[in-house]
Amino acid sequence: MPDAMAKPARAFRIDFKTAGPLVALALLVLLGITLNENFLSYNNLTNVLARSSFIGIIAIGATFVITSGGLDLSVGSMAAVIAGVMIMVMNWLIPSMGIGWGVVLAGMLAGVLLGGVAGTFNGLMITRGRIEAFIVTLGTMGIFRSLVTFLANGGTLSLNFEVADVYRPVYYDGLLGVPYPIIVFALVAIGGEIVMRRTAFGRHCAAIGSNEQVARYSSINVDNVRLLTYILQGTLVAVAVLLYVPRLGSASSTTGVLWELEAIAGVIIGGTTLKGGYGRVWGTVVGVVILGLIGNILNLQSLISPYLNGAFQGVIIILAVLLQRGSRNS
Amino acid sequence: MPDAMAKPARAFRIDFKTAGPLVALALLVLLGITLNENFLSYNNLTNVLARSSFIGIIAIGATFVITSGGLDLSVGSMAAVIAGVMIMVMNWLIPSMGIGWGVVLAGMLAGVLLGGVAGTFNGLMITRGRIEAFIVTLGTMGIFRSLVTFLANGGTLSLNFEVADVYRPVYYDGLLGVPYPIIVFALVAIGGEIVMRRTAFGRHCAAIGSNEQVARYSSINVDNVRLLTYILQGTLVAVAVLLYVPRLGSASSTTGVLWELEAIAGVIIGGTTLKGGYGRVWGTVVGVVILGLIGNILNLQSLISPYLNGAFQGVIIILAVLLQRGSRNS
Amino acid sequence: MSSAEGTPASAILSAHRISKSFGDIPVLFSVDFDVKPGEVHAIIGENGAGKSTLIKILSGIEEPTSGSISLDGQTVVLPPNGAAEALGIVLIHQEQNLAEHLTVADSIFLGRELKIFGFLDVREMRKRARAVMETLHVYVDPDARISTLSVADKQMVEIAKAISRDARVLIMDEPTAVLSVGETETLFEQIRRLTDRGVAVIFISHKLDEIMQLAARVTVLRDGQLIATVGTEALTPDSIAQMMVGRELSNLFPPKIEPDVDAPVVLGVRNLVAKGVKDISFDLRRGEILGFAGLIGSGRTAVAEAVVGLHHLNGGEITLDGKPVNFTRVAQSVDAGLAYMTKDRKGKGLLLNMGLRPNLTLLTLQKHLKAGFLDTASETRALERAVRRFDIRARDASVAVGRLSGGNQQKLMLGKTMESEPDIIIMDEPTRGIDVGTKQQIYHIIAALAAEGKSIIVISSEMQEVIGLAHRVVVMREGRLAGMLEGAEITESEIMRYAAGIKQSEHNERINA
Amino acid sequence: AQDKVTIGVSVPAADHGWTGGVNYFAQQAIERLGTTYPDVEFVFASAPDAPKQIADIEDMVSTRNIDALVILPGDPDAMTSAIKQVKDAGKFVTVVDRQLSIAGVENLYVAGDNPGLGANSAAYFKEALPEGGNVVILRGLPIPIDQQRFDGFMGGIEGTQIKVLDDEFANWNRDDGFKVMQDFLTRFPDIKGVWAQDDDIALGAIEAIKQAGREDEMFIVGGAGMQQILKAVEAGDKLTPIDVSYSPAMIATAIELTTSHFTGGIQVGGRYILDSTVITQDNVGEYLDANSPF
Ligand SMILES: Nc1ncnc2c1ncn2[C@@H]1O[C@H](COP(=O)(O)OP(=O)(O)OP(=O)(O)O)[C@@H](O)[C@H]1O
Ligand SMILES: Nc1ncnc2c1ncn2[C@@H]1O[C@H](COP(=O)(O)OP(=O)(O)OP(=O)(O)O)[C@@H](O)[C@H]1O
Ligand SMILES: [Mg+2]
Ligand SMILES: [Mg+2]
Repeated sequence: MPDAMAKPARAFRIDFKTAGPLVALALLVLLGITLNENFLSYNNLTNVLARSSFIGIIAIGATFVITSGGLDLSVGSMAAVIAGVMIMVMNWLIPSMGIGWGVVLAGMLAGVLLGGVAGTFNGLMITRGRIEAFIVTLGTMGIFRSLVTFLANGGTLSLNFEVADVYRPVYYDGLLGVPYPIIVFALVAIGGEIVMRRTAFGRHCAAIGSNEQVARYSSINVDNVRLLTYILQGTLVAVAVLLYVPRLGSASSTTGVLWELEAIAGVIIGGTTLKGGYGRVWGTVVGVVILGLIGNILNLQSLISPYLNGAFQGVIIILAVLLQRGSRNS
Repeated sequence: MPDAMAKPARAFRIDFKTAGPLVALALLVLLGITLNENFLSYNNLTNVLARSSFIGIIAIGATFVITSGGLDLSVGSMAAVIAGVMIMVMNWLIPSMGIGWGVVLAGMLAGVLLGGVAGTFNGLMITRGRIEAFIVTLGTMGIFRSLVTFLANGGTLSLNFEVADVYRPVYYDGLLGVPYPIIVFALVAIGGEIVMRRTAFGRHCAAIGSNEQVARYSSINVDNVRLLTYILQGTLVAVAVLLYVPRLGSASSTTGVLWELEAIAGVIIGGTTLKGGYGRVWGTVVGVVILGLIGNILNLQSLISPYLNGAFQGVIIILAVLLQRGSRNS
Repeated sequence: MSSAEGTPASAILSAHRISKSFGDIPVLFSVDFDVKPGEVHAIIGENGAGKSTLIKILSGIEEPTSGSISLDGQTVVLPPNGAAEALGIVLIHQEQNLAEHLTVADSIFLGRELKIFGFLDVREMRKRARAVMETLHVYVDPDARISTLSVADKQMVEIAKAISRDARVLIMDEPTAVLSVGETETLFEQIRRLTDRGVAVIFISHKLDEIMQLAARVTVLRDGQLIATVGTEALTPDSIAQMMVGRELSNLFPPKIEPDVDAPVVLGVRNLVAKGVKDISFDLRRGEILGFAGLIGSGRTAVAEAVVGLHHLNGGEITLDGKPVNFTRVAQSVDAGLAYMTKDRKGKGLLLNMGLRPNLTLLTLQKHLKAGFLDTASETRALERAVRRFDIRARDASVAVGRLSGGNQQKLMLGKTMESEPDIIIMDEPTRGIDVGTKQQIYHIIAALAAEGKSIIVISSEMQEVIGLAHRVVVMREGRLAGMLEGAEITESEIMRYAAGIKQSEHNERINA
Repeated sequence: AQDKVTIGVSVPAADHGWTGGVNYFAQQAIERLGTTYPDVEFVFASAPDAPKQIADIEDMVSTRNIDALVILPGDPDAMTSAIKQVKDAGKFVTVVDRQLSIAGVENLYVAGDNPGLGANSAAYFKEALPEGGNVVILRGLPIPIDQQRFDGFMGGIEGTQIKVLDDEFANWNRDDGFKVMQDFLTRFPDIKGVWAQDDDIALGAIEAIKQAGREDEMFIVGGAGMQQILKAVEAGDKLTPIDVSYSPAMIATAIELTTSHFTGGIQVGGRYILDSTVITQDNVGEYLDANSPF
């Protein structure tokens, strides 16, 4: 008897919470279709997905960090510094290695290493230094940003054009018509979802974010798991940059500005709790795609003054989350 | 034996946590003195304090919001839109009211009202709409920013020159040699500290941030208290703007950019917990002054490449908080 | 003075001359303790005596200031943070220790997830979780989130979590504090099953009959000192109580003073429907103590929470002094003189990171305002009163409440509720985790309040408490009133019969008519 | 040539005074030309950063079928290859203000002269401070344009007695201009000239100088021709003797030229460099425009 009464209410709530971002996404797609017949074109959709892939990959890392109760504000600056160093490494290796994939691969390796190191640094300061994640990553945000400005001498670091030509296909080509960035994004998303749902690490992230003490008493090495989330975040930033560099071929002090906000927004729109304890990777993917679509839809029409783009964006973000809350009060 | 051993450690820890930001502040002042003999000059100190007053007043509002477990990312954009509207209102009233304090007071009133309304809007969306504060204020951040860009037509809204002359003293003059912004900042700080420590509202904020359920079971009207923190935040943003407008007499889409980050950073450096439950207004004041001094010190020396300003800032912020954590591990 | 007569050779886990101080406050003084395979060794003592601290040391959660631990006769330094589970030492904490966002199955396997090929074997974990829960006769969905469970169900999850581990030494810190007779019985069955397999069990409880029933030996602590370790067969509940408290404990319950027959009904509830409540009606008269009994999850808490305005009413009517009321916020019921004390002191009762003073006055801050500002001196006076009245023992008032012993937290919560000077008090498990000595005091306080003309509802899973205190008893079952007992009808067997659904009552209809 | 022509216009977001002007003048031009030539449709977008701007032009190509693109690239190096793709797709490309990192991509280049802005400012400093003297520099953001202007200025004063005491970034922002100038004034008792590189910064710095009561000791040169500064130049304010033009209206010129490529039947191409002219009290009249928000 009690079950009979309780069940429908519960099922309903869960459905709404789960489907919320999907509903918002569907509504946005509908809006896009009515605004422009080219919206559903293959080109437009791959464009949107491909360019959402940077933020998307970073946001998947952020999902783990946030689920375990942390925060990383430094991802945008980190992306800039990784891009800058990758470009410098590649340019510097050309005389010895010549133009070709060798240089590109060496640059990629350097990028991934640097991402891991940067993430480790954040993670160690937070776990061993016991400083609030907000403060540590606010600090490193400034440090990384300065570093890239310094390396670029206030200007832009540009990849040698011939190497850039070798590297370009990594962004612009694809497999079976699906651009590589989308493929990588999808792989990272699937991997992330599996790690979150189906590994002890994912479970431990949620436990730590929900109640650190409980996790500790369950003999989870809280510091190590936390540290790992930041290393993962750093590495995924690097992966995103591997796709970013062939698109822009340069890095400057303005690279990646405000990416952190966008990544966090994607995570939260996707249904992950900002205070930790519950996270879902697929939600993040939906959240990031929603953000990408908003920008795209704004470009499909000329009705809204471009000055009001931000307002439109803001309204959609709030609405997307409102949909998830739909039945909370009932 | 155990007593004798334990005692100093404990005294040490408590002192450190409390005094942490003060120690950091003292060290910064020492650094400033060694770098430049004018650092301690009356002019320099009043300059720094007066220009810290905007962020400071906003950060005091943020202390309440954060203590009760919330977050307001929209304060910077809100400041811009309030400044813009104030200027428009004053310019618009000149034909009917003439140049004089009447116009200025009307503008001020409009500003404070708008701040209250904007804060109420944020608060209602969060408490009645049950949307995460992060999302709501990220949304309104975009909305407010767009609004001011739209109102200024992408450019700058400038206050009529004659009215600006009437209004100027509010920033540049003072009482007994203390500039008004510093006086207002001090009054808001003292008021804030009293409200936080000595009123039911302050106690309720901490209770809600500490455990919302307990607060609810203790007959606290959680939603109303939350709502009030956002209204207070909005009003204090408006107060800050009242001091900001007479300084340069203009507002544009760049006004207040990143103020939210600076305000939150000041709050956290001051020792308030980002997840809520504990807040101290005097700490916030110290935190904001630390941030102001960092900028000042950077401008007073030529040793550090300006490219590395951000790195210096980041390092100091981390160190300032590290000082508070000093003996946590022991 | 100590008489730890256990032969160390046969003990699995033993402690030698353990002392512990928190900061400069000593909590344990040179305590010896041991537990043998297949034995249940109980620890008893007043609130704050150091029981929880001792077993935290025995499981590596806390480090002793001095003294040593040996496992299988070998002196060891236990690894911190529950890592001692790997050595077979499993602890159920006094305060519930579950992550609210996780599911039941997640929680049971947290920290030792089952894997296939490196991935979580979710299906197997769910299956086993359901199986363990079934051995405890708890039928919650393994995929239910902890946050949706009742306090008692959470406790059962904790127990399931502990017994599903490969324990050699199972330590339980007041596992039965929120359990009713039925659940306690199931738990004991499981404990006996484990001891038959040679598991050593350390058991802490303030319920002396449980100790008598379960334990072979009892260790008594007082103020951090080891008083004695003795075999249970040589003891009676009275003699244990005397050892604990250091004085004679006669008459745990004060004599019942029946309310006047014509005492007015102060609280009337008619056909109440709310979350977890199907349909219930009852009256509370002035000067009456009304007991609420039932199995866990029978909806007693839900009734109380609906009455005070914590939950939305889906139907029915509530009257206060004859006037219909519909509280939507707790503040309204408190203002009307109706106070509710939750049983979930950690989740809903106390702010663990704050000191005693702000916790005590949180419900009644309005009383401590002077010209609109908080009057700390007045708060301090209130705290001093409450400390005296409820015998709250804390190092100093500034210590975070989360660091108080469980019983002292409970007493503080009692003090907090009483601060509002209510005319009607609903107490949910009022003596949860409180030692017999203080229990007696509290029972006397409750009886005195009733004698003064206050009306009290006592929701309790401790049968003796309901029987010993209440003038009438409401027995609930599945969100409905199963029976209403009065006078001589109030017996354990009668309550059980209604609670288990063996007997149905016409009282419901009678009242409705 | 065609029945219906669509021209995409992409500019950086209005994140400081000058880009605000760019947005304003672009939309003015679009409105004006849109009514003059009903067959020309304009698609306008402004983007806060390079990835967004690339996204904008991708969308213009794939969903709005543009025939021509007028772009003021916020970060030209980052956008070169994306713009090249537009060109490769057969569109007419006009690049404004900022040089792409490879030559020959654009059909038309309409540009201001950043090094010239620095050099012209330097020329005035040389003239105003023949005996030399102490100056401070308030720079913009650490991006290439800033570096070009800075290098132009430093090259211009090379070999003179003019001594640069220090330079700091003021982020093309009034508030930061105010702060940095306040601190320079605290630090240096003797300043003869201030080069602010941008009028927004200059406006902030002027308030700081006035607050310190040192407006008689020094002069300040900004850049870009903001109305508020031009009015002061017109009034003969000693503090702001001149300004150096770097008009955001160049975007309008570019849009007009591109439109006439399609409507006027004339082939437009090549490079149009708009000088960074020194604006003095004598020629300020040409630059004043009461309607400009910039
Ligand atoms: N982490 C801590 N910091 C400071 N004091 C503590 C801490 N933990 C326990 N104490 C103190 O140690 C004493 C013993 O506490 P303990 O929890 O062991 O009591 P207990 O016997 O379990 O009592 P109860 O029956 O109430 O649970 C108490 O005075 C308590 O305040
Ligand atoms: N927050 C909640 N969300 C969902 N269901 C709940 C919630 N709280 C209680 N319930 C359900 O409502 C019913 C009544 O629970 P309640 O805790 O009131 O029972 P109880 O008899 O007071 O329990 P106990 O015997 O432990 O005091 C149970 O089925 C319980 O699972
Ligand atoms: Mg310098
Ligand atoms: Mg205990």
